[in-house]
Amino acid sequence: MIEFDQVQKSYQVGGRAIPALHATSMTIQAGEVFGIVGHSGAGKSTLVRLINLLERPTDGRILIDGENITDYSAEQLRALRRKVGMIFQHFNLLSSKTVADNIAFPMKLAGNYSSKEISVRVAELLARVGLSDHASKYPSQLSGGQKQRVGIARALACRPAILLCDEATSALDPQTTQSVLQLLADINRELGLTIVLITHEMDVVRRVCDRVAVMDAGRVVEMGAVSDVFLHPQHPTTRDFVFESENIDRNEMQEDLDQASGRILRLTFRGDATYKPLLGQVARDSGVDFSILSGRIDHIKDTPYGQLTLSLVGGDLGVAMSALEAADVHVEVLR
Amino acid sequence: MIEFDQVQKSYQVGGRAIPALHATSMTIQAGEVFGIVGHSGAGKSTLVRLINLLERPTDGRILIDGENITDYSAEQLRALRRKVGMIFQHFNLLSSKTVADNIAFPMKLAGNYSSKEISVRVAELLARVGLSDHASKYPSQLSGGQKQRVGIARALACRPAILLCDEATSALDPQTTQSVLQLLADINRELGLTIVLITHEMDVVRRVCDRVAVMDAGRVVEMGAVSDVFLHPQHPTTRDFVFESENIDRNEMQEDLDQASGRILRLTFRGDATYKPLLGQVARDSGVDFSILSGRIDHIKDTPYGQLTLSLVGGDLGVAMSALEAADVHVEVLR
Amino acid sequence: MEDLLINVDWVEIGWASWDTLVMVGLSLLFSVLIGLPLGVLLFLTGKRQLLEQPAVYSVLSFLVNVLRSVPFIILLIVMIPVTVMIIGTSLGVAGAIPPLVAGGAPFFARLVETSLREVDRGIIEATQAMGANIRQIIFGALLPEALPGIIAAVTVTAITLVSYAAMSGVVGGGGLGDLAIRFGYQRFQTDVMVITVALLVIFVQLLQMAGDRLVLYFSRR
Amino acid sequence: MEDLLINVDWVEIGWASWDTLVMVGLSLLFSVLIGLPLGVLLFLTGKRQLLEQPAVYSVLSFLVNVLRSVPFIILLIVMIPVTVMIIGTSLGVAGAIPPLVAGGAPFFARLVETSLREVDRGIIEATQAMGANIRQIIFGALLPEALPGIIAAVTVTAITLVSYAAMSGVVGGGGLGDLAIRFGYQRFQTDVMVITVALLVIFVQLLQMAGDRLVLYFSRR
Amino acid sequence: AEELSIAATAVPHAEILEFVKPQLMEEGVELEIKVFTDYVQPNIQVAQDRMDANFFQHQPYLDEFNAGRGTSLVSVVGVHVEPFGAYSRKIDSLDALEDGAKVAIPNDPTNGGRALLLLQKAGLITLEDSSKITATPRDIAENPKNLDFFELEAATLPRVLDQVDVALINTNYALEAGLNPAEDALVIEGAESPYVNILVSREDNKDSEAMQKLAAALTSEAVRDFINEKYEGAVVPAF
Ligand SMILES: Nc1ncnc2c1ncn2[C@@H]1O[C@H](COP(=O)(O)OP(=O)(O)OP(=O)(O)O)[C@@H](O)[C@H]1O
Ligand SMILES: Nc1ncnc2c1ncn2[C@@H]1O[C@H](COP(=O)(O)OP(=O)(O)OP(=O)(O)O)[C@@H](O)[C@H]1O
Ligand code: MET
Ligand SMILES: [Mg+2]
Ligand SMILES: [Mg+2]
Repeated sequence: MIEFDQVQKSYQVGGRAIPALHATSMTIQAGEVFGIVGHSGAGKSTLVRLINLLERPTDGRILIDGENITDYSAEQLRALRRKVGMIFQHFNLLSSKTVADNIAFPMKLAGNYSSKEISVRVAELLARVGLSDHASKYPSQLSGGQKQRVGIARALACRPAILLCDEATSALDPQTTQSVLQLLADINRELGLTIVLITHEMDVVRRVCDRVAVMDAGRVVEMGAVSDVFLHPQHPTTRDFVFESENIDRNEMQEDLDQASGRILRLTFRGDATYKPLLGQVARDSGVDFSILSGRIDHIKDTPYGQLTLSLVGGDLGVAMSALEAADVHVEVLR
Repeated sequence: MIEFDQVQKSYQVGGRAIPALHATSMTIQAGEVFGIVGHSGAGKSTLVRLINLLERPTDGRILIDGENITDYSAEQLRALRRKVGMIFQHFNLLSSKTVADNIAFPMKLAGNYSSKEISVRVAELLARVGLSDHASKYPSQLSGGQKQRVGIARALACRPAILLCDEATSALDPQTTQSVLQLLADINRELGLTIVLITHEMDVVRRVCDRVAVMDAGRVVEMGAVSDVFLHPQHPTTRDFVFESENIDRNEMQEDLDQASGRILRLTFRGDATYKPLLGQVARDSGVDFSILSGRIDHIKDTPYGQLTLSLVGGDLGVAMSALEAADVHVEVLR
Repeated sequence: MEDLLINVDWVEIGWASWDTLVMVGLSLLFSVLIGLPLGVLLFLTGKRQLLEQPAVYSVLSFLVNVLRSVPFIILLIVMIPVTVMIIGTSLGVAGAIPPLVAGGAPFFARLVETSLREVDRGIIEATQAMGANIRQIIFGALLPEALPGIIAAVTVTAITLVSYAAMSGVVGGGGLGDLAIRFGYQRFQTDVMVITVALLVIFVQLLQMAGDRLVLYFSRR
Repeated sequence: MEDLLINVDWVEIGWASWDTLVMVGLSLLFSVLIGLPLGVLLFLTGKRQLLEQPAVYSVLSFLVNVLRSVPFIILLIVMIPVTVMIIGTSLGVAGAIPPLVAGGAPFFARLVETSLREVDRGIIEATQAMGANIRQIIFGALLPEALPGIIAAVTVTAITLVSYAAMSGVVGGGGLGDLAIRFGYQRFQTDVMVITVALLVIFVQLLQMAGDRLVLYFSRR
Repeated sequence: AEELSIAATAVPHAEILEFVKPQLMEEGVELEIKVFTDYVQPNIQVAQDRMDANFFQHQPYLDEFNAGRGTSLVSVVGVHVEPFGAYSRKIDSLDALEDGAKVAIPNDPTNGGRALLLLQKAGLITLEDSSKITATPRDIAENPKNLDFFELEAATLPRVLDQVDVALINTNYALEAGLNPAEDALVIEGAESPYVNILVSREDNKDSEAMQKLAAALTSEAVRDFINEKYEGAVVPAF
C-alpha cells in the first residue's frame, strides 16, 4: 500500500520555487493497477518519481506498507528500490550495454541471482517483449519502440512488488501495447504486483486499471474506480479525457447535434445490459426512430460497457425512456 | 511531391548489413497529410529520415518535386532541408538553449528573419503549443510532453513546405494531441503544407490523414485513402491496426461472439448513411432483435462513418439484410 | 618572521607574479584561439563524424602529436627562430609566449575534441535537419552544447600552462615558477620556494574555482 | 649516413627508449590507479552530484590543485623524501616514477571528473532507481558510460607523462626526452636530438592511435 | 649612456654584474642584465648579435661550444672560479670508497666531465681521453672499484647526498645546501683550475670601449672584495 500524506513538491526555477505537486493525500492499494492521467505538465511524472524518492518531497510523508520512506536510511531506501521497478518516460537505457545486458543489469545489481538464472530470465523477457533477435544490439541501434520495450523488460527483470510506469507504452503501436498490457495484467493477477501507471491513452486505463487518478495543474482532481470515473466524469479535465477517448470532438459533436433532429439522449450501458437487444426492441415497442450520432461499445477491464449518443424522432418518447431505464441503462437527456 | 523509387536502406550491425527498408516505391502528393503506421521496428523512422537524407539510401532514388535529392550538392541539400521541418521521436532539443531559443534556432539559422520577426513568431508558437509560461526554462526542466511540444513548435518555426513528424504526439495527452493536430490540419489547409506523419495512434490517422501507408518488417504492405484502408483493411497487419483501433481485442471478441446467439454481422456505414435512423427501422420492419457487440460511430477526417458488430436473433434476416444493403450499408457476415 | 623569510624580495615576487599572469594569460588566450578551431577540426574530420576526412584528420592529429611529444624545454629552444619571426625576440616573458602556445594549443585541441565527442548525436542531426551549414552547426549546436566541457578544458589547459611557464627561465622568461626553480631549487632558499609555490597554488586554485563555477553555470542538463 | 648520425649511440638510444617506456608505463599505471578513484570522488562529491559534500570536495580539489600548481621540477625535488620512503631510492628511473605519478594522478583525476560530468543524469537515476549502491552506480553505470571519455583522458595523460618524463634527468632518470635535452641540446648533437624526438613522436603517435581506436570501439552512442 | 646587454646565470654572475652596474653607469655604460637558467641560449643570443656579451661560462665550455655550434665567440676577461668538490656523509676519505660504491655526478656537459676529471685526478678512474672535458661515465676506461655512477642535475646533488656514498658538487650548490667546502670536501679543485669563468663577446665588439670598461670593472679590487666577502670561498677571484 502506498500512501501520500500531504505530499508537496516544488522545483527551483531561476531561484524561485515553482510547485509541481500541491499538497496531495491519496492511497494506492497493494495489488491494484492504479492509473494516472492528466494533461502534459500536470505533475504525473513528478508524483510517480516521489514513490521511489527519485524526487524528494518538499513537504509531507510518503508511506509504503505503513513505513515512512522519507525517513529511510540510504540502505533501507536501496532495499525498497530493489523491489520497485520503474519504466522511464525517456527510457534511460545504458548506452554502453547491449540490450541483453541492460535487462540483466538490475539482476546483477541485486546480487542474488546466478548467471544461469540471469541468462534464462533475460531470454524469457526478451521473448516476452519480442526482442529476441535484438539481444546483442546496443540501444543506439534500436527503434524508439524497441528501446521502450527494453525499458519494460528491464523494469520487470527482478520481479518487483511495485511497478512504476511512466508512459510505458507511449512509443508502442497498439498491438505491442496490447501485449505489454497483457503481460502487466498477468503479472498483476498472478503475483499481486502493484502497478502505478501514467498514461495519456485512455484505452490503456480502460484495459488494465482498477482505479484512476486525474491530475490537473499539480493537483489530483478526481480519483476512483475506472468505470465510475469514465462513465460519470465529474471534473472538467476528466470530461475532456473521457470525451477525447470516446473520440468525440466537442466542436464536431456540436455540429452533429445541431444538424440532428429530435431528442438527443446519451445512454450508458454497463455489464450484461450492454449486450441485450435493447435498442431494436425499444424502437419497435415505442415506434421511435433513432440514429446513433456517436458512441462505442467496449470493455472496461473485464466489464463490457457501452455509451451511445442517439437522436430520437417520432413515436412515444416516454415509453422509450422508461423501457431503457427499466433495463438498467443510464439515460442523460442532452437536448 | 515526394517519390520513392526503389529505395532501400540497410544498417551495419556487427559487420553485417541488416535491411531496415526493402526496395520501396511510393509517392506522397504535395499538400496531403500522409500517415505511416506499422509495428515497432517496422522501419517507419528509417523511411521518414530518408526524406531529408538524415539517412542515405543504400540504393534507389528519392525525388522531391521531380528532383533527385540523392544527387544534391551539400548546398542544395541544405536549401532543401531549410524547407523541410522535422519533429523527432526523441525530441533532440538543444539542452543549452532555453525553450524560446530552441524555437528561434531554425529561424536564426535561416538567416532571413529580423530579430523582431523571430520574437513575434516564437511568442506566437509558444502560445499555440501552450508553453508561453515556460519560455525561459531549459529542456531539462520540462516534462516529457512539454519537450515534445517544443520540438513541434521548432519544426514549424520557419513555415516549412514539408513537415516530417516522427511520433509527434506520442508523449501528449489527448487534448494536447487534439490541439496539435488541429494546428497541423489548419496549416495543411491554409498553406498547402505536405505532412508525413508517423504514428501508432489510429485516432491520429483517422483525424488528420488523407492517405496512409502501413509498414511491416521493412515493407509498405498497404497504402491508400484512409477510409478505404480503415474500413476495408486487406493485409493482416492493417487489420490488426484497425481492429485495435476499434478497441477490439481479438480474444475477447471471439469470446463475445461465442456467447452471442444468432447471426453475427459487421456493418460499415459511410457518410450520410451513418446518421440515418436505419437500425430501428430495420428492427421494426423485419422483426429482427439485435444487440450491438462492439463498434463505434465516428469521423474519418471530415466524413462520418460507423462500424458495428451486431448479433441478430429472430425475425426475417433476409429482409433485414436487403434493407441494410439498400441503404448503402456494407454488410459482412461473420457467422 | 623577518628571519624566516630572509631571502624573500617582495618586489621581485610581485614582478614574478605579474610575469606569470602575463605569460599564462596571453598564452592561454592564444592557445584557446588556435586550439579551439583545431579541436573542432579534429573532431569534425574524425571517424564517423560530420566531415569525415581520414587524410586531413591524420595530418592534423600527427601535427598535434608532434608538438605534444617534444619535451617542453626542447620546444622552447626549437621554437626560437619562429618566435623571433613572430614577435621579434625570443627573450624574456614575450619570448616564452609562442612556445607556451605551441605547447598549449594542441593540448587544448585534444581536450576540445574529446568534449565535442560527448555531444548528443541527435542534437547534431536535428541541427543538420534544419539545413544548418557547418559553421552554423559548430557555433549554433556543437560549441554551446559542449560548453561546460570546453570550459573545463580551458581550466585544465590554464593550469598546465602555469606549470609549463615555470620552465620559461630557459629563454630568460620569468615568473613565479622560474623564481621557485632559480631560488628555491638552485639556491636552496626554502622560504622563496614556499612563498612562490604558495602563490602558484593560490593562482591555480583561483583558476580552478572560476572554471568550476562557470562549468556549473553553463550546465543545463 | 654514418657521418650524419655520428653521435648516435644506438644501444644508448635503445636503453633510453626502454627507460621512457618504463617510466611512462608504470607512472601511467599508478596515475590511473590513483587518479581514477580520485576523479570519481571529485565528481561524486561535487556540486549537485550524488554525494554532494562541499567540504570533502574542497579538500580534494585543493590537494589536486596543489600538486598541479607545483612546477614539475620542484615536485621532483620536494618529493625526494617521499620517494625514498616509498621505493627506497629517489635516484634513476625508479626515483622518477613517484613524482611522475604525483604529477599525473591529479591531472588524470581532473579529466576523469570532467568526463563523468557528461554522463546522462537519466542513466544515473535509472541505476539509483534499481537500488544500486554507490559502488554499483560507479562500476555499473558511471564508468562504463564514461568509458570513451576516460580512455581519451588516459591518452592525454600518457602523452603528458611522456613530456614530464623528459625532466626526470633532474633526479637521474633518463629516457628519450632526457637524452634529447642533455645530448641533443646541451651537447649540440643535433643528430641525437632529431632521432630521440622522432622516436618520441612515434611513441606518442602510437599512444594516440591506440587511444583513438579504443575510444571508437567503446563509443556506443 | 651606451647600453650593454649581458646574458648571465643568476648566481654569481648576475649578482657580480649588479654589483658593478652603478659604477659603470657613472662611466657612461648602462648594463642590461638578462638572467638565463640555461647554458646554450646565452651564447646563441650573443652569437646572433641579439645581446652584446654573456657571463656564465668557463673557457673549456666556450671552446666546446664554438666547436659544436660553429660559432666564434671570444673571451674578454677571466673573472672567477667556482671550484668543484667531492662530498660524502658516509666516508671521510676517497680511499675509503668500497667496491661498487654509488657516486653521483652532475648530468650537464660541463660539470659532468669536470667531475670525472676530478675523480681521475684522485686516481679512482681513468678516462679514455684523459683531457676530454665533456666526458661521461661511458668514456671511462678503467674503473677498478666498479663505482656505480648516477648522473643528476647539479642542484639536486646535495639533496641526495644521503643516498649515495659520494657526490661531486659545485661549490655554490654545496654552500647553499649548508656544506662547508673547506671542511667537508674530500677533494676540491684549487685556484689553478682551468675553469675560470669568463666574460664572453663576439670578435667584433670585444674591444669596444664599453666592453673594455665592463672588463675592467669586473676585475677591480672592489669586485675581488665583493666576491670574497659574499661567497666565502664558494667563488674564488681569478685575477
Ligand atoms: N542505427 C541503427 N543500426 C542498426 N539497426 C538499426 C539502426 N536504426 C534502426 N535499426 C533497426 O532498423 C529497424 C527499423 O527501425 P526504425 O527506427 O525505422 O523503426 P520504427 O518503425 O521507427 O519503429 P518504432 O515505432 O519503434 O520507432 C529496427 O529493427 C531497428 O532495430
Ligand atoms: N527539474 C525541473 N525543474 C523545473 N521544473 C520542472 C522540473 N521537472 C518538471 N518541472 C515542471 O513541473 C511540472 C510537472 O512536470 P511533470 O514532469 O511531473 O509533468 P507530467 O505530468 O509528467 O507531464 P508529461 O505528460 O508532459 O510528461 C511541469 O510544468 C514541468 O515543467
Ligand atoms: N658557472 C659554471 C661553473 O663555473 C660554468 C658553467 S660553463 C657553461 O661551474
Ligand atoms: Mg511525464
Ligand atoms: Mg521510430
